[in-house]
Amino acid sequence: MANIVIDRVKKTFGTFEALKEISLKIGDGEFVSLLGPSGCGKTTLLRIIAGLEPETSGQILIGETPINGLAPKDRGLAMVFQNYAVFPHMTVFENVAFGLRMQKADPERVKSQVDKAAALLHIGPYLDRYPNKLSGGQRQRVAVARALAVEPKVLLMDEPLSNLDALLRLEMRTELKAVLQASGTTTIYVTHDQTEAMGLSDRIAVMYNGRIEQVGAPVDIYSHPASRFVGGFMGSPPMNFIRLPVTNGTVKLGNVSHPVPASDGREVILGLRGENVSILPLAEGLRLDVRVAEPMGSHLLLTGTIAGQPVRVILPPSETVKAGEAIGLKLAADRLTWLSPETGLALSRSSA
Amino acid sequence: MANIVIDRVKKTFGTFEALKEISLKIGDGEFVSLLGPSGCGKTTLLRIIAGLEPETSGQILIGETPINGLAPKDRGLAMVFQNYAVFPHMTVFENVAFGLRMQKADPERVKSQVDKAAALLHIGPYLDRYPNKLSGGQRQRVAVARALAVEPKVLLMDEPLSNLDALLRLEMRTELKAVLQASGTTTIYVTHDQTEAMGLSDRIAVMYNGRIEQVGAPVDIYSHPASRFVGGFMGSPPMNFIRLPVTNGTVKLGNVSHPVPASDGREVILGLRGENVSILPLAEGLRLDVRVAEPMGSHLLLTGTIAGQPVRVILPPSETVKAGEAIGLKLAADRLTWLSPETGLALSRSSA
Amino acid sequence: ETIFLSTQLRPIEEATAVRNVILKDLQAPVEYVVEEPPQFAVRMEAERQAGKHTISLVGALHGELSPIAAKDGFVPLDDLAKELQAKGMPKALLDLGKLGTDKQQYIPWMQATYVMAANKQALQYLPEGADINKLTYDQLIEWGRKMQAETGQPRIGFPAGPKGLMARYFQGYFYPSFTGGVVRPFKSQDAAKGWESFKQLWAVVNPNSTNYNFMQEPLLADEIWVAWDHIARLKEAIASQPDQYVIFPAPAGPKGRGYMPVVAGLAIPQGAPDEAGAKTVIEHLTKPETQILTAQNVGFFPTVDAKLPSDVEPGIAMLAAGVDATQQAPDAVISLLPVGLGDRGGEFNKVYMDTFQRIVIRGEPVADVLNQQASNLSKLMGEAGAPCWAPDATSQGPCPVE
Amino acid sequence: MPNNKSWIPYLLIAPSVIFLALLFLLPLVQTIWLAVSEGGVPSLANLQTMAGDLNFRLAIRNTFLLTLAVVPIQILIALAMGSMVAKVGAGRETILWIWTIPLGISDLAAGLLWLSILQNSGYLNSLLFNLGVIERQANWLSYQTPIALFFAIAVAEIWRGTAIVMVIIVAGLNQVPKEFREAAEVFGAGRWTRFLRITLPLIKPALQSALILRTVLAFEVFAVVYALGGSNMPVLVGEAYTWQNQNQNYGVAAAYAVLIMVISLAATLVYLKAVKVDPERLP
Amino acid sequence: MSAGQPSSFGSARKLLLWSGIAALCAWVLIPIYLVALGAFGGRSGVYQWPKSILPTGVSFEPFLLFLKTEGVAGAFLNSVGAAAVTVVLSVLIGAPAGYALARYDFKGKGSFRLLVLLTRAFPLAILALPLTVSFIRIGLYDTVIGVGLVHTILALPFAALVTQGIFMGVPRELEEAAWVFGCSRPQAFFRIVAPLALPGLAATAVFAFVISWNEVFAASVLTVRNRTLTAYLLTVLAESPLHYRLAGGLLLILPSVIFIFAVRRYLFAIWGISSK
Ligand SMILES: Nc1ncnc2c1ncn2[C@@H]1O[C@H](COP(=O)(O)OP(=O)(O)OP(=O)(O)O)[C@@H](O)[C@H]1O
Ligand SMILES: Nc1ncnc2c1ncn2[C@@H]1O[C@H](COP(=O)(O)OP(=O)(O)OP(=O)(O)O)[C@@H](O)[C@H]1O
Ligand SMILES: [Mg+2]
Ligand SMILES: [Mg+2]
Repeated sequence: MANIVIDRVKKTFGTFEALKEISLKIGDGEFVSLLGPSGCGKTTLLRIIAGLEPETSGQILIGETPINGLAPKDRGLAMVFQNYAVFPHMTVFENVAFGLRMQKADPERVKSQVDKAAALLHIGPYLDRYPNKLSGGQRQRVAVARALAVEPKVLLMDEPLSNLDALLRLEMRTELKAVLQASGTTTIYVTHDQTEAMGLSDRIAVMYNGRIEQVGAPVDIYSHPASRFVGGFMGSPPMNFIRLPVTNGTVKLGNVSHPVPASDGREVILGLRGENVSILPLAEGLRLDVRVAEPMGSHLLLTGTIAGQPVRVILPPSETVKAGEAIGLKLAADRLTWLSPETGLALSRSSA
Repeated sequence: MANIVIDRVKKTFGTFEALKEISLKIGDGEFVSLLGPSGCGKTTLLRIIAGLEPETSGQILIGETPINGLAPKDRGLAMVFQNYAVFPHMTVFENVAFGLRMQKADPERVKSQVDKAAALLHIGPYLDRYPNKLSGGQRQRVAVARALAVEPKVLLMDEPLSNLDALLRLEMRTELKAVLQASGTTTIYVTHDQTEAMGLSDRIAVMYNGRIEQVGAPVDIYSHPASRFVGGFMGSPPMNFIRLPVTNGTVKLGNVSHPVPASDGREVILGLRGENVSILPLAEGLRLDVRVAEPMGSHLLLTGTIAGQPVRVILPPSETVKAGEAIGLKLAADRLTWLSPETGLALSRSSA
Repeated sequence: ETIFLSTQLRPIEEATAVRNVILKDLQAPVEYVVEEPPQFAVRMEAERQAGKHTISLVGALHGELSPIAAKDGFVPLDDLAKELQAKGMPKALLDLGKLGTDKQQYIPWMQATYVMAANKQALQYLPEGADINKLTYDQLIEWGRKMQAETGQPRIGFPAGPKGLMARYFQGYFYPSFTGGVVRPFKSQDAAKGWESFKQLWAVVNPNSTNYNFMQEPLLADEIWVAWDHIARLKEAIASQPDQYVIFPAPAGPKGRGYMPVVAGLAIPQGAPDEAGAKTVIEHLTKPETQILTAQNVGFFPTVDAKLPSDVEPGIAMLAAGVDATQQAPDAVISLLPVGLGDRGGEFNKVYMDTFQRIVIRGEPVADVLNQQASNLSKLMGEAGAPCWAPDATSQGPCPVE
Repeated sequence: MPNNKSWIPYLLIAPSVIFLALLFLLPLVQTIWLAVSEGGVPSLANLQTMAGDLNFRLAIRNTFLLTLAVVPIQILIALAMGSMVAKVGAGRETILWIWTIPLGISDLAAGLLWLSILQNSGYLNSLLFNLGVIERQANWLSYQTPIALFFAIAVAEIWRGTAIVMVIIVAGLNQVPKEFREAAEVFGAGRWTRFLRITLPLIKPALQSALILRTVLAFEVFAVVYALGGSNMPVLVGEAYTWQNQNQNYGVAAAYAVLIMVISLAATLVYLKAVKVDPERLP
Repeated sequence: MSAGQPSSFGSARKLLLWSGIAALCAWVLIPIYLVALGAFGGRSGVYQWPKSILPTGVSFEPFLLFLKTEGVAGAFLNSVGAAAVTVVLSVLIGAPAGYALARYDFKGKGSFRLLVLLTRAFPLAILALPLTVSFIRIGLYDTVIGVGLVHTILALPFAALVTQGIFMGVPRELEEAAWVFGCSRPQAFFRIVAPLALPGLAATAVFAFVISWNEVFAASVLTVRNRTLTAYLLTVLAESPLHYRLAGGLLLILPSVIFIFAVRRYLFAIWGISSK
């Protein structure tokens, strides 16, 4: 059993609060991604779990046993460091084999494990090079291989694929997923790539300066952000936020009016994903004044304003819209998010 | 004038050919991205241009003057290193100011420039911290700021945003673009993020182990890859490649048959972007057997087979398709790429 | 300004005394610089080779001057010598200053010798019938045995350390006393007997002796009670606790009571920048009154006949008495300092020290060692071409080893 | 590094080369000539005298034994000091400063210092005496107690010479990025393995320098040995000095010096091979 | 930067650590304390048996005598001068050499390293004769500069080797970055490499100072009037009573200890060097 319980963990550097009361439960074999802006505390959290940084307060359990003050080596986990930390004085092979050697694994096992990991990450050809003769991405892959080779109960990865090209990244991603699922490894995965997070994770935890803003299944988080920050942070282009006046419990979008939940009669913020729209004749739809129209290949990106507020929407590539013109939009009613202007938190779901 | 001419530049490490006769012309003030798989020679090329690595053969000119053997400092360029290389013994401020100090810029200028760069990269709050108290992304931004602060004629960036979150990346990207355009800086930009490359670049150069496979405007490269590699490398999901028999100059897709250019009568490879399709009744369209259907929020990703060959296509999120069923596809005739099975190179454009 | 470089009178108080007392009423400005013998030798050689000189006057031991004289690095001082002889400096002494050449290489400056010192606690163990001023080797051995038996600790000490003057003991005391010679009878029967009894003596000598350089320290530290050494190297102990110690002559052997005078000389290097100044300094230092001053302040004795006043401090007086006792002893056998060895003086010492090492410390068979060392010795004498000196009978050509 | 600027290294070493050539090589050559000549003509006389000398074998043996005994222990202590102090936050500098004090003590002074502890009437005996372990002054430094003497000298040398190594090693340790140690720790390396497998290899360059310097110095031990051991424990440099100063035979002295030089250089070469620093393995 | 493994600080281990540190400190300090005892204990103190480990009759007389000895002041200045020359020269000459050894592969690298080592592998006193001769000829005889030069010969190997070791630990990227941002190689060296190698440079300085300060033989052969303090005192001391010599020894270590104290901060300067 390698489920992880993070209980009100705090971390302060001097006066600066890097982590403010983080709490998070991760099931055995679960794959959880940490998403969050640069500097929000992701690495710090991983380092605390790994035991490299002492928590200022709070408690962490791995499989029921509290691990506070336990030496990293006794926590039975592996980690991929954001800055690789591959050993410059060891060949790639030795680097990857390191964890196993520490476990006094017998030579055959070492060999086979290393080869497996190396194959997985396509670093087979470099096994006997020294890291400083490797490219950035190759080093990064060495770091990942080193972590996989030991088949840890718990695996912490800090932006493990950030230096790989899209294609390789995609491939790595799927293979990682397969391997980790097979081995039932509990994984905490820091990434900046949302599609990565979406594709890989059972759950995603969105962090925002030192706090966890929302934890949930990828799609939930994507389509039902718990707060304005999450909505704005997830998805590119980010969710659009449009302040709208409420008139007796509803807001008017074009010529349809939507009921808004528990609104106190003044204003609400509409959270709108750029892709949850389709074109209508200008008269029928919600008016969008198009500023820029960028054909992005897989889709058409429109930047403009609704009710004077900036928005970005996505249309199928087939549509033809010119900059400067105004179009009408139909919003997918069941995919709208309503937020309170004061707290920036989501109001209870607009649709059942 | 700071146009760059790279003329048959070669680089070998021992026996290993990292760069094989690279030639590339970059106009003054142009923004060129280098895309390519990990280990294909991007960093090496930048390092050679910067003068950090001696080229094995070939020549480089910046603004008409050959710079072979010129010391890095005399090449009037700045660089963002893939692994930051921020100076650990200087505060962030001193790091960013470094280049200016080297130019003996007067204090006000230093101050203003640093503040500008810091503001641009949101590292204002950390100006008097030492790098080892910064997060990965923050360090990376310091590295970028350091390069921008000097307002170089030529700017080399090696994955400068790889450690930033999507949102910040997006923002940085647009601002970088604006700044660099304004200052007319000639930029070579190594990235793994294709949308980044697409959004930023005037032209993209796709590298593949030590060679430049294709140079061109983003959209061209995307929709008219010069080779199977480029097509497969660009775009996610990558372009689909489907071997099809040619019958008297045409191939049959569903119940329409397309003329194929200069085909010698045996087989061609159809390069198909996943998004250049739409649904038809099974009878009318090209048959796709759906294996997996993943709703990705902004779109629906279908994985399956056409004529027994694996494909991934993208449909609007609104479509509802179940795994296991078979659907018919309509292909956007003017967006298809035809490649020769032998050479893997594109055959002359299918549409004018 | 005359620079006066000396290997003598180095200790702080003594050097200060030289500067502020002994050289005080000399008009010409003199800079008194002290130097340890090794550096002294190197410097003199260097200046000689380079042919540029800063030193105008040197004061050093007979043995330290002889190498330089051998490369005739000194200005002959015969006229000065004549004057001094006229003023009553013993001819024998002056002749030492010729260092076996026919010119006066240095002017004798100060004299001293080696004596024995005993802590008064030791006296109670003296073998009955032994007169401390007429001590024999057998009595000394007996004495040592007693002390060791009673106090559980060997109480006799010799300066056999790297900087110690043990070699002089063998050349000036041991050999003359047992064989009546130094070089000639080196491997004689007498010598062999002598070594045998010295081994007995050594059995009751503190083994740390091979670390001792200056006997005053182990004496003061109470590590040992009976010691042989140069008076300058006993002075510290005697002067600090005059009533704690007695001074007496070295023991006598079958052939008498060997003793060796120590002479420090003054010489002027060839090419000295200020020869005249140096001469005046020499004249000043050899004035009887200066010599007395010197004796009073630093405990070296005059080379001219000058009576010490009665009011010298007790330590010095005791030492002086000890020296007198030695010289006046009826069975005294004087052993002069080696002359004509040139720069081989060191190796000459080495012969005796190696012999000691092998016979006494490593217990090798006496006869063999003596034979081997004897051949070294005669080779050495041959190369140096040094004729015999007292107490050895004079020789034509190099002094032979019989 | 761009090695196309091949003249740069020569420019960098030029000053030292010139300096040494002028001030050192000249006298060195003269001295070597002195060693292998006799009266201006080449001869092995001096070398023979040296080899035939009573103390020659002893001196070599002692010098080697001493080096072998002292250097490794110094390295170990220094490493221990280095890694200990790495775990200290406040007071770090003070501790290190204390540990470096012996560096400031000349070998003459050090010899004196240990003499005053180990001589018969010294502090060690006093202590033992007061504790009633011994009832009379015990000899530690006499020729009759060679073992004790050897240890005494070794201890004094270790006391005196560890600081040098420590300073070099600490300077090296400071540079090892902590991320490597952390990585090792996460992958289950205990303190020891971490130290042996990560830290040690990463400070190899510093370690090598320390080893070489320390060994060369160890072959030069003299003052301490003579202060404590008197003539009981001949060592090479000591013999060289005796020949030059007491025996006034510069030829043989030079011969000894040359021998010492050859030995130290040999040792150095061994180290350069053994503790090979491979630039491609550095961060 | 919290070095070490804060998380795994068992208090038992902490105790162990501190007792170890304490032990080592004692090992260094006790002998010095005892010398101090001897130095201050006066004549009776040094020769007393059994000696007491506690201070008995404290007397400053030897020290005062030293300080009163004429020429001590001048000698002190000479020492400082020589040491300064040594420190400056050995760093200026040695560091570049160390840098070359650390960063470049060039023909003759090995032989150069050996040449540097020669200077340490050869007992200086044996060289003293020819050295002095040539010094007399060039006119450096009896000058502080001359002494400084000889001491530089002694210090150079430390300078070169130690800095080499340290320079090797400075990541190249940082230097490259400096070049790209307009540093000439020297500039890059002084602004980036040197600060990061500060511990090594400080160590070099310390060694240079200590070597120069403690060197006696050359210092006394090469000078007549301009003796360095060490040479001056030690010659004077050689035959003086024990407690004088102890006092002298103690007096002589003070300056180097103070010097080390002054530079200790640089000696152990730490940068969180990190590759990415
Ligand atoms: N010093 C070296 N010695 C030998 N091979 C090297 C050296 N440096 C780089 N290489 C090899 O050259 C190739 C190109 O390296 P480079 O760093 O340019 O790749 P890259 O395109 O930057 O990859 P990435 O995107 O992963 O950074 C890689 O395969 C790498 O292994
Ligand atoms: N040693 C330290 N001292 C002071 N502040 C620190 C230290 N380490 C990190 N911080 C601060 O703590 C915050 C969190 O750092 P952390 O490395 O966890 O961010 P992150 O989420 O990993 O960011 P990134 O995605 O850029 O790596 C940052 O603002 C950083 O400046
Ligand atoms: Mg991070
Ligand atoms: Mg790269």
